Amino acid sequence: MEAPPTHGFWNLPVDAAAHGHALDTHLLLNLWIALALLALAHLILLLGIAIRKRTPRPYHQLFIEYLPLAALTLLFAFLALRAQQLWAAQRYTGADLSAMQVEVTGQQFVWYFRYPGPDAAFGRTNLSLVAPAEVNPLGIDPTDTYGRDDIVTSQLVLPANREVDLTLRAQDVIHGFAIPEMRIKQNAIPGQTTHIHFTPEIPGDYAILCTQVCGMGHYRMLATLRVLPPAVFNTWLHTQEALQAKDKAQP
Amino acid sequence: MPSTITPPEIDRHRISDGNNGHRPPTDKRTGGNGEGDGDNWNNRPRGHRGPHERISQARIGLFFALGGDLMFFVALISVFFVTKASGHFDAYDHFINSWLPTAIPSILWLNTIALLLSSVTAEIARRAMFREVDAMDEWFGLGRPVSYRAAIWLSATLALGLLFLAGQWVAWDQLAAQHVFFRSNPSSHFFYLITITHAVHLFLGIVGLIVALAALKFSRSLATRQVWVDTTVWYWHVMGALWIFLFLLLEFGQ
Amino acid sequence: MTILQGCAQCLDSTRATPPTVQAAYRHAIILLASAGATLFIAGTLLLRRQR
Amino acid sequence: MSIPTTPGTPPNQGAPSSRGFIALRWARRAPRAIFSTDHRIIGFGYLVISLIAVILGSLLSLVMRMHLAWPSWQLPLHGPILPEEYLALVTMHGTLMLFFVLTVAPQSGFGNLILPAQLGTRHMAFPRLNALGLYLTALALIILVAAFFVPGGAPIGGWTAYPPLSSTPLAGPGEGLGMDLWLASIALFAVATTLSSINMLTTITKLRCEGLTWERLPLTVWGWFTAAILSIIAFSVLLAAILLLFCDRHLHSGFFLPAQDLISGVLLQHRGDGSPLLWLHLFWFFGHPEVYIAILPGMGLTSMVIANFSRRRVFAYRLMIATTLLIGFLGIIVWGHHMFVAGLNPFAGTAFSISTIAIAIPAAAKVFSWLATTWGSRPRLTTPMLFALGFVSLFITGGLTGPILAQPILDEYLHNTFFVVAHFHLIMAMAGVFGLFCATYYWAPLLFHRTLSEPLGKLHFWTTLLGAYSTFLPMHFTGLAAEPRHYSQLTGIAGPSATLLQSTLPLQRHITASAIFLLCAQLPFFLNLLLAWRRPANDPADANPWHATTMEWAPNALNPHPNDEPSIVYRGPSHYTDSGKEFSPQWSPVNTFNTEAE
Repeated sequence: MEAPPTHGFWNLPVDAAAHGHALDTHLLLNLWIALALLALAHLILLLGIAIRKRTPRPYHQLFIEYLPLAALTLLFAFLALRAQQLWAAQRYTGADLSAMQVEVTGQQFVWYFRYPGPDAAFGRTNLSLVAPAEVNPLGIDPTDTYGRDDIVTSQLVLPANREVDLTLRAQDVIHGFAIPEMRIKQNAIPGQTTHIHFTPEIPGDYAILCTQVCGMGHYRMLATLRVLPPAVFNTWLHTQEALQAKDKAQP
Repeated sequence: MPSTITPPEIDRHRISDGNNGHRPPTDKRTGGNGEGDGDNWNNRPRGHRGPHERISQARIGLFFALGGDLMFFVALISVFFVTKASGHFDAYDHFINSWLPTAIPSILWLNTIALLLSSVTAEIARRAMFREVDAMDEWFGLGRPVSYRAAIWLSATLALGLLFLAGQWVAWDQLAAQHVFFRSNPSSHFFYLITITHAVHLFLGIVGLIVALAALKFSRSLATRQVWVDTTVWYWHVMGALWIFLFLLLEFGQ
Repeated sequence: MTILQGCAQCLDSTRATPPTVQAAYRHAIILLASAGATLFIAGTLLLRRQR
Repeated sequence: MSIPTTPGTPPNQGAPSSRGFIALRWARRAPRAIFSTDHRIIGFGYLVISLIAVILGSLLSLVMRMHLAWPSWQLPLHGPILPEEYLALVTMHGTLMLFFVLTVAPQSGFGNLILPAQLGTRHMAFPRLNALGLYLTALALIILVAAFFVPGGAPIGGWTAYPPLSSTPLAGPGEGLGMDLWLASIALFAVATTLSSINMLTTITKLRCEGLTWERLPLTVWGWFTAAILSIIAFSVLLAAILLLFCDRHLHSGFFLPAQDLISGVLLQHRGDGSPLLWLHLFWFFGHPEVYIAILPGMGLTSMVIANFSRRRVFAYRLMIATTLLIGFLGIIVWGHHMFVAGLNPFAGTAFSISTIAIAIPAAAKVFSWLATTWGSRPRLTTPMLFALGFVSLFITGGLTGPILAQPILDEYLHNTFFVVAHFHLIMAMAGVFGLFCATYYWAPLLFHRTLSEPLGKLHFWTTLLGAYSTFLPMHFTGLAAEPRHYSQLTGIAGPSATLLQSTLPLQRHITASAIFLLCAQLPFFLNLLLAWRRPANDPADANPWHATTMEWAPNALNPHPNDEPSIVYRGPSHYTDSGKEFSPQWSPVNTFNTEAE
């Protein structure tokens, strides 16, 4: 039985990443505060229209303008500060050195995922060598020995509870790489690499979306993230490596 | 307010005479008059409040227009700096920056001098518009010394401006002879982009000069002539200053 | 073994944006923002000054 | 020849008001009206342009909504909506609404109609420049709409036109000639708006009448002034960006393109290493102030209308001036919050986040002022007042999600989802449109010399408010469920992605139904205008039916006679006695007018 894709009053998808819990807490805090302020402001607006003050009194600008303003400033400062802490934890530093490396390449309208293989290094790529018909959609340079064992897949498979460092690239136009259940999103920009790192926690299949309009097929630039228990992942990876070795052995 | 001639009462209250030579233009700034009590708005003619208001209005419009222009060039210059620094890593992890500075043709120095000189002549023309003695002469019916004097200097400005544009053309020609085109290099993109957009602006200035000269010849209202000459010359000055900045950027900023 | 992937990111970080380019972006952002802000303030002061 | 006519009178004389005559009279008058430099006629011209654009833009959005909720639905006379057509609809809807409705109508349209009268002047500073702006805007609209009819259709990259998608025809249909037309249209529009803003700024700076000091200016004027300064700053940068993109498209430069780019199997090579991020910076440097250009005049009008019908002074008037300017100022330095996940340096993300959240403070101050002004005043709930209150409500609802999106870590989840769509439609589109409706109902006696029907106006207000909330509130929830923007279909390839996307479909259908309701709710408005058209003109004695205090309501302020005395302003706007029964208009040397005596 598949769980419903979203849950709760706010309709959020399940959170399956290590940093997702803190993010969700902060997001929900923000949403409830916004809802409360919304209700309060509308209450004041409607009450203010409905009631009739008997004797007009002079304005107390301090109490009805500056004090609430100061309170709001403090509230927003607090929220901003917490958000910056979470942001800094995720973005100010790169992934741990032991993090798993996967390269993500967006092109109209597919995602490709590349694992470095047993040598732990990605081979050079060259856009002029891109040949999807010859099973080289990323243009891996055949003269580079690092590239021989690189594994290219169309499904992102990751082990649970291990940090992963994604290198994002785009071949043609800007794409948006997003995994809602992992609470990550980052654009892939042609001509430059960007990094994003996270730790998947709960095994399962998750949606990968393109979130930056990239052409007519934008809506079907979807992929799947499969998070596996570590042991199962290792088996999968070994199978892929063996397949890759067999492919390269054949001339 | 110091006014050398106090106009008769009837002139002061005449409704909207358009300043077509009815009243003596004595205000040193613009030739306005009839506002001894400058703060009493009721004494100002209806519709427009005297020539000084008109010229200040034109100047403020010009200020905002040039503000927009400034942002246009600031955007270009921001991109200039980023593009200059940008590069990529090649297959061997060397950082490759493909920016090759474009050799600036030395004729640009001459052009710059021509433009500087044109600003001087333009300023002389602008000041000539506000010579009180000439304005009075015209009012007395002794010809049009204001227009005469300013037209000479404005024509000199026009000639120097055309010289500058011709010089720019020569510079583009020289670069083309060295096979440096717009598409050659990021730096040449910017050289052409900056010089051409500036030339377009200067061309607008030349149109302004021609209109101002036409106004000097045909307009009966001194205020109208003053507005055209004053605004065009201020525009010309700013384009000159902008050119100095852009030229220094191209010469030393690459 | 697949647990240790080595320092692929070390190699990769040199591919990322060099500090000079970062600085160029920073300067461009500051230039644009300050030019815009200056013009905004100048326009407002102009209104203030006229009467 | 059986019609009996008395000799000496030519035939046809008996029917002087026949339609043929009216058409003839219009045909004779039209050229003079079209080529007029009169700011009122220019203002009406701008309103006509934005009326055309808003009808077109709304119909486009309706087609989008229908397709999204029922993907197999066929557009009559056209057939099914293809994915690229859907994206073309998105692009054109955004462009029409943002540029030709929300920039043109409040700023150039009502600005031209009302601003000179509020300043107590009879003309704009540069009438011919003003007219030129109108012609260029009209030309820009024609060129934009033409993009639908060229091979490949309209561009598909959204109104933000991110390169490399927008820099080569290879990237998709509509990115060829369609994109060129889009660029030409927006470049013209940028020039037109700059000209119009120069005119407006100079008018406000120089042509205020006697006594109209800095603090006596109505808040509408402050809104127009700030929006005009922002226009000058923002549109110039947009023009530069468009020039650079044009070079990239046609002159083989690579300002916004990497050295190598592989699009549709074709390897494009350029000298140099440009970056699409540069376009994002330049575009959003324009794009964010643009949002304030759209909304600031509405904020000013809301303040004035609420004060007018509450019979109160605007609460904290000086602070409202300061916040208007502050919102404009901060608007210049926050553009990076559109780029948190676009490859911006994370430290820059923090800086932009802080400056963005700072805008919440002046915006909240405005809300407090509106709430405090109405509090306990028992305002007259006329249609313009209702629309002003609706503006406040939508501004609060849409505004509260602003600080959420300004936090980069939350934006990481919400970026480019329908949450963002909900946010900007509530605060900019709906609040902006409510500002426009408020302006139309409030100033109708001046513009048409007729009041609009109150019952129809109230029907229009309540249905529109209901439709707006019913359409855009649920979008928050589809956005929180991670539904991305710009998806032409939510059903597709099986897998977890399809499951996630399909989960929002029931809500989508509700949103589409609400959108249809929202559009139908506009019928009373057009009916109202039509009825007013046929009604006889007001009695001139009724020239100030709302008992307003600002200068445009002074006798004949909009149609001054050349021999009128120049206007003089004696006090700030919205002066009412505590009982609310007496008021002191800005133009009156006498202190009080009794509302009942009027």
